[in-house]
Amino acid sequence: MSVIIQADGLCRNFGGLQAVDSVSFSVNEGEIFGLIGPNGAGKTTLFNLITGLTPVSSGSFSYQGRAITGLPPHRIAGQGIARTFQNIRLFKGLSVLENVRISQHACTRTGLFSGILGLPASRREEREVEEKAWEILKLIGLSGRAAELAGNLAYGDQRRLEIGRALALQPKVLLLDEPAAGMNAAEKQSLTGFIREVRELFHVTMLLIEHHVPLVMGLCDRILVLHFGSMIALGDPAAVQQDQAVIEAYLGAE
Amino acid sequence: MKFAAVVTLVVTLFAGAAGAENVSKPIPIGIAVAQTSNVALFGQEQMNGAKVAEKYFNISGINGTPIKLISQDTGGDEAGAINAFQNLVSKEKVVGIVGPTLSQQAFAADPVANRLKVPVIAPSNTAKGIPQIGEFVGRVSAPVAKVAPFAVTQALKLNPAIKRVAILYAQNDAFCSSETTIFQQAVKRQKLEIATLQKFMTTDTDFTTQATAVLRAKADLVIISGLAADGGNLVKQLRQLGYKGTIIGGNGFNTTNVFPVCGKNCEGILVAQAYSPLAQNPLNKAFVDEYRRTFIKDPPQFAAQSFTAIQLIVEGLRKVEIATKKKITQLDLATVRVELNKALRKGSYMTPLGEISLDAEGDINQHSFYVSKIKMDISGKVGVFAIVSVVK
Amino acid sequence: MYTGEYLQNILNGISIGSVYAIFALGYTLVFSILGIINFAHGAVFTLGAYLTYSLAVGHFGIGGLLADMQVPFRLSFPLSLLLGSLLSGVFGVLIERCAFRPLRLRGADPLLALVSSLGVALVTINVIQYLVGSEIYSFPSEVYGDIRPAFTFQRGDTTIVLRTVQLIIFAVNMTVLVLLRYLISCTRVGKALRAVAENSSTASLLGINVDRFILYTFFLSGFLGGMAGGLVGTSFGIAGPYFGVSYGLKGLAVIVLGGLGSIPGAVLGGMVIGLAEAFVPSDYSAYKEAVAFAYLFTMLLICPRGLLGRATIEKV
Amino acid sequence: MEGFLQNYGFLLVTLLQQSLLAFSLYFPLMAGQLSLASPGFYALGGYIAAIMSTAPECTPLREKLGTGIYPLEWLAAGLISGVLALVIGISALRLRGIYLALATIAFVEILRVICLNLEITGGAIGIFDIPQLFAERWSYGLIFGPLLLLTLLFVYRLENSRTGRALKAIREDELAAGAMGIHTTYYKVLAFVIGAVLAGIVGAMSAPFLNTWNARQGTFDASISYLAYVLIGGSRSMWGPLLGAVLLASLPELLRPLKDARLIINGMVLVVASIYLPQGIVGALGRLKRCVVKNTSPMGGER
Repeated sequence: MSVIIQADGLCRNFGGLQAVDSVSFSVNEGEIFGLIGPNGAGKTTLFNLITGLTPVSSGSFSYQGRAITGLPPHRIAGQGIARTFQNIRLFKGLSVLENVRISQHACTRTGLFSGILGLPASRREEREVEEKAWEILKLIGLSGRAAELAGNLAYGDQRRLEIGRALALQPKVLLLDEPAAGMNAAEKQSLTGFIREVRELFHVTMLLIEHHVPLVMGLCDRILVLHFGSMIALGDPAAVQQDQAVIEAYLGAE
Repeated sequence: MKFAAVVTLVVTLFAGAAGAENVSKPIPIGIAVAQTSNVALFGQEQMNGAKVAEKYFNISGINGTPIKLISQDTGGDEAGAINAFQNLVSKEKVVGIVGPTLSQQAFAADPVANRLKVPVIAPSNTAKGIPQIGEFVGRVSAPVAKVAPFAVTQALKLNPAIKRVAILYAQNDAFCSSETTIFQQAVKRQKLEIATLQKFMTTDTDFTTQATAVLRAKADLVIISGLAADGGNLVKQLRQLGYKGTIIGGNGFNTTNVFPVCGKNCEGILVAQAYSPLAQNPLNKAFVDEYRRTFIKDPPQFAAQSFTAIQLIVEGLRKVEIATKKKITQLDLATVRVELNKALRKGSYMTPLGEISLDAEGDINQHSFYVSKIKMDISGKVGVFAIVSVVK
Repeated sequence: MYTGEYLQNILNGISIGSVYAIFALGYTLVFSILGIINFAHGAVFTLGAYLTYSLAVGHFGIGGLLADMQVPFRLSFPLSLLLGSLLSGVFGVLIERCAFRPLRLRGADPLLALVSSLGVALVTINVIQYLVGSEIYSFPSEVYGDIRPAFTFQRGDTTIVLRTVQLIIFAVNMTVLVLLRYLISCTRVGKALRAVAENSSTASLLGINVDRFILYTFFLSGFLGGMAGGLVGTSFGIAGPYFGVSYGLKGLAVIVLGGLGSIPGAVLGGMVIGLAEAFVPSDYSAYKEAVAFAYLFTMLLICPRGLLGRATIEKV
Repeated sequence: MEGFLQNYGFLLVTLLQQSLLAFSLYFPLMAGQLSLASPGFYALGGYIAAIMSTAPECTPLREKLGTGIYPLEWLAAGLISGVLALVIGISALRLRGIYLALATIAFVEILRVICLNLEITGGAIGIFDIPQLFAERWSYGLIFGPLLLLTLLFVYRLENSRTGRALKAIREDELAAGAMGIHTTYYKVLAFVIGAVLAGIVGAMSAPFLNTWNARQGTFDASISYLAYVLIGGSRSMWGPLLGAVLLASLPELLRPLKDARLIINGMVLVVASIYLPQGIVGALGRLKRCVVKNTSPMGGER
């Protein structure tokens, strides 16, 4: 198995606050990699660093062996790193279908004028985008509500749509920020199945932030534990569960 | 381009369908000046002058046929002026138009009237090139180049010791910036030294910078091309800071609006005038009396000029009746407009501005100008433009 | 540029900067609470100037519909300035009720507030013009009583002129600042205002009547805008219906320069732009109008937060 | 018909022109960027055309091209506006929300003051006596009309293209759009430049239309009028700017009988429309339509 993401000594501070403090890890291709830690541990910041939304203070990370530190978000996304957001950031005023269409942006190339003029190449591409979008909507089970505004969907459906939207980017790496937040037990169960299915179908590597411990334990191949921005453990679920530092951090946080 | 083709076709089909129509009674005369926007300040004075003219000339009318003033607001912009002209010409079917307020608006709107062969008399457009817009465009406002230099000559007559001149002007006003070049030429012709040249904006309120510059330049004559508000205010601040020498105000000062602005400090400002309410001629007396009765103050130049513009149209219509030996209302509109335009350029008129005539291009030949000195009463609120000399 | 001229420019700059500051404070207060720019603020300025004038001089109209209406009393300058500003404050409240509140209740696009406040400005200016006439009116020169209009200091070739109005404007500016500072940091109202500015929904959870505090803010904003109008009118002698337009735009430059929503920022921004304008060489005075905007543009490119603005971190 | 065109021709062409200017503001707004720079580019385009049509230096060019000078003017105006917009856009579009609007206001004001002072722009009086392309004012509809049709077609195609989707995504959520692989700065600048090019061309066409050009053509007030057209028409549909411009720009003319009170009413309409039409006229019409459909369909009230 080859390494797909390699992080070396990532740091980020906001003012005096050390949100992420020299975190190093590597993610293997095809892996589901969990990120856990108490609130404010720096998990989302770490995602933001990887996707380029927040510039790193120091340290670097590479993707498929190439350094991508400091690239703007759209370049990173264009290379195949897609994400979802902790507090859902769908294009709420647009239709469900449109949301999925938009995120195929990086995989398509029609320019302004060929789009306006409707050149054959752009028409072909448009058809492909359309097909792909419906495919994804079927997968996430929202093909019946394609015309609805994304903002009008139920909460769980919005979460699914966000994952679908990220998948439309045809990513190699998918970053899921608390996909199960606010879901009930049954929904969480179906989400676990869904994530597994996605991995099978898309051969995508996943990084997963999640609070719900059973979900993480059941799903992840390896888990990284953050505490106040620092890495306190990294290993398979069983090992992490036994780790003294982790237990203290969680108990301390209770 | 299909749309264009259809339009062209439809127009060709309908062209020529419009029949000849007669002038309605009372005879409609258009006035298109600014009643809104920041130019309304002048537009309202023009409106007042025109109203007085309507009342005055309707005593006898056009050999008994009354006239009727029809006003359209131009606002302060070009599109507004065009719309106003368009309305007057096509909907209100006026025989002639008085307006617009600004020269810039005239450049936009006058061609509209000119194309439709409707005579326009500009009451206040002083810019170069206005009469040249077309054969139907004339004006009763003397171009700045004619009026301004008289003030400089007069100032030197009053105080031959004058050597150093400070010139100040409002940069953002079309009239003021063309007036100042005339002043500068006049100053150079008199072999005086321009000690400092200062610019300001008509929207400025604080003139400390300009005033201190004048004091530093040790000028003994100050020439200001500004409008009443900013110019008057500049005078006030100049005097407050201790300037003692002579002040010449440009045409913007030729209004009673300047009195409340500089108050006592207005005293002694020299202004070259194209119009003076004190001018001795019977029509002016009648005009001033009527204006005072209605608006409780002396008529400003803008009012006098718009009165004159209406007067020209009225007298022109009378001439048309004599020439055609028919009542205006029996003639068709297009003929009246063309004949009126011809008549306007013939002969001379005795107006509140004195004796004037229009040349072949439509520009004004004005025979007398005035240089006046502002005299304020003891309260410092009311003043008069006392004529110092009449230039023939 | 020699010393005298230098000093003179500084004096002039501080004086005009003080007016900008008072005016811009009104803008920035509303922005800090609602995150919206009130384009009708320039109209409030015009109104303040007019009210101060009519109360001090004793008649309502110059031309227009009210041409012959007299006020049965004449107030002294300080009183009419104060009363004029208070009435402008009330007008500020009216603006909030008509143009902002209905939009807020509907959760409408904040851009619409720009349009509706501009509509209010259009109505205000044209109503003033309709009632009072388009004439530019002039404040009587004896408003300050027997105080000399200007003081001249001379030493050798150096002359510095200090106009009384400049002193008065500066004094009023300082007083307003101190009072505002006290109001915001030391009183309960001020604390509540800050809470509303920080986060209005949290503030309402804390039991603060947000709606009422928005009204207070608009009152304060109108008061300051009107006072700036009254001050400029009285000191520079004239006002008219279109008086507030250029101040309205310059005020924007001032608040951005200082940092949107920052109170000391508005004062600093006012001073910077006032001084910058005063130091424009007289040969280039025609470009003076553009100075504030050149500063604004440059500032936005270098540091959009302004001199004293706070950084905001977007939560992902 | 001829009478009708005589009476209303100028007004109708003005409406076309104002609609085009509304679209110049609509483009950046499609990407959620409030740019008030349109009047600046409009003024600039007008000056370019006016100078090319009147300056003695351009006489040989005019003699050589004949009426061909006009398309060249449009091209030059569009090109220069576009390049200037590119420069400004790249530096200013890092700014978000109200800051961008303020930067563009500053641009308009700076440009205005500069044009007021330069010799080549004719100072305060501006440039006048600009050679006419058509004899009649209404004939200018023959250039504004097709341009508007082209613009409408352009917007229609744009909204359903990859570029249009990218713009809409940025409008909805700039951060998420970036994370979905959209180069946000590129598209924001693109939309800004398209708007500027359009405004520049409209300016170049308007200079002969008005016969005179001066520094009062591009002002802050105009920016807000265009914004009002778009918002009150409806900012989420291509019909919004069109409808808004036609209604609001004809309003002062319809109110002409009210004389000097007409601007008061005009202002009131702006306030009332912003309050009662938060989605714009197009939005309100859409809601009305949905209401009617709902009430008549047998499944009404479901969902």
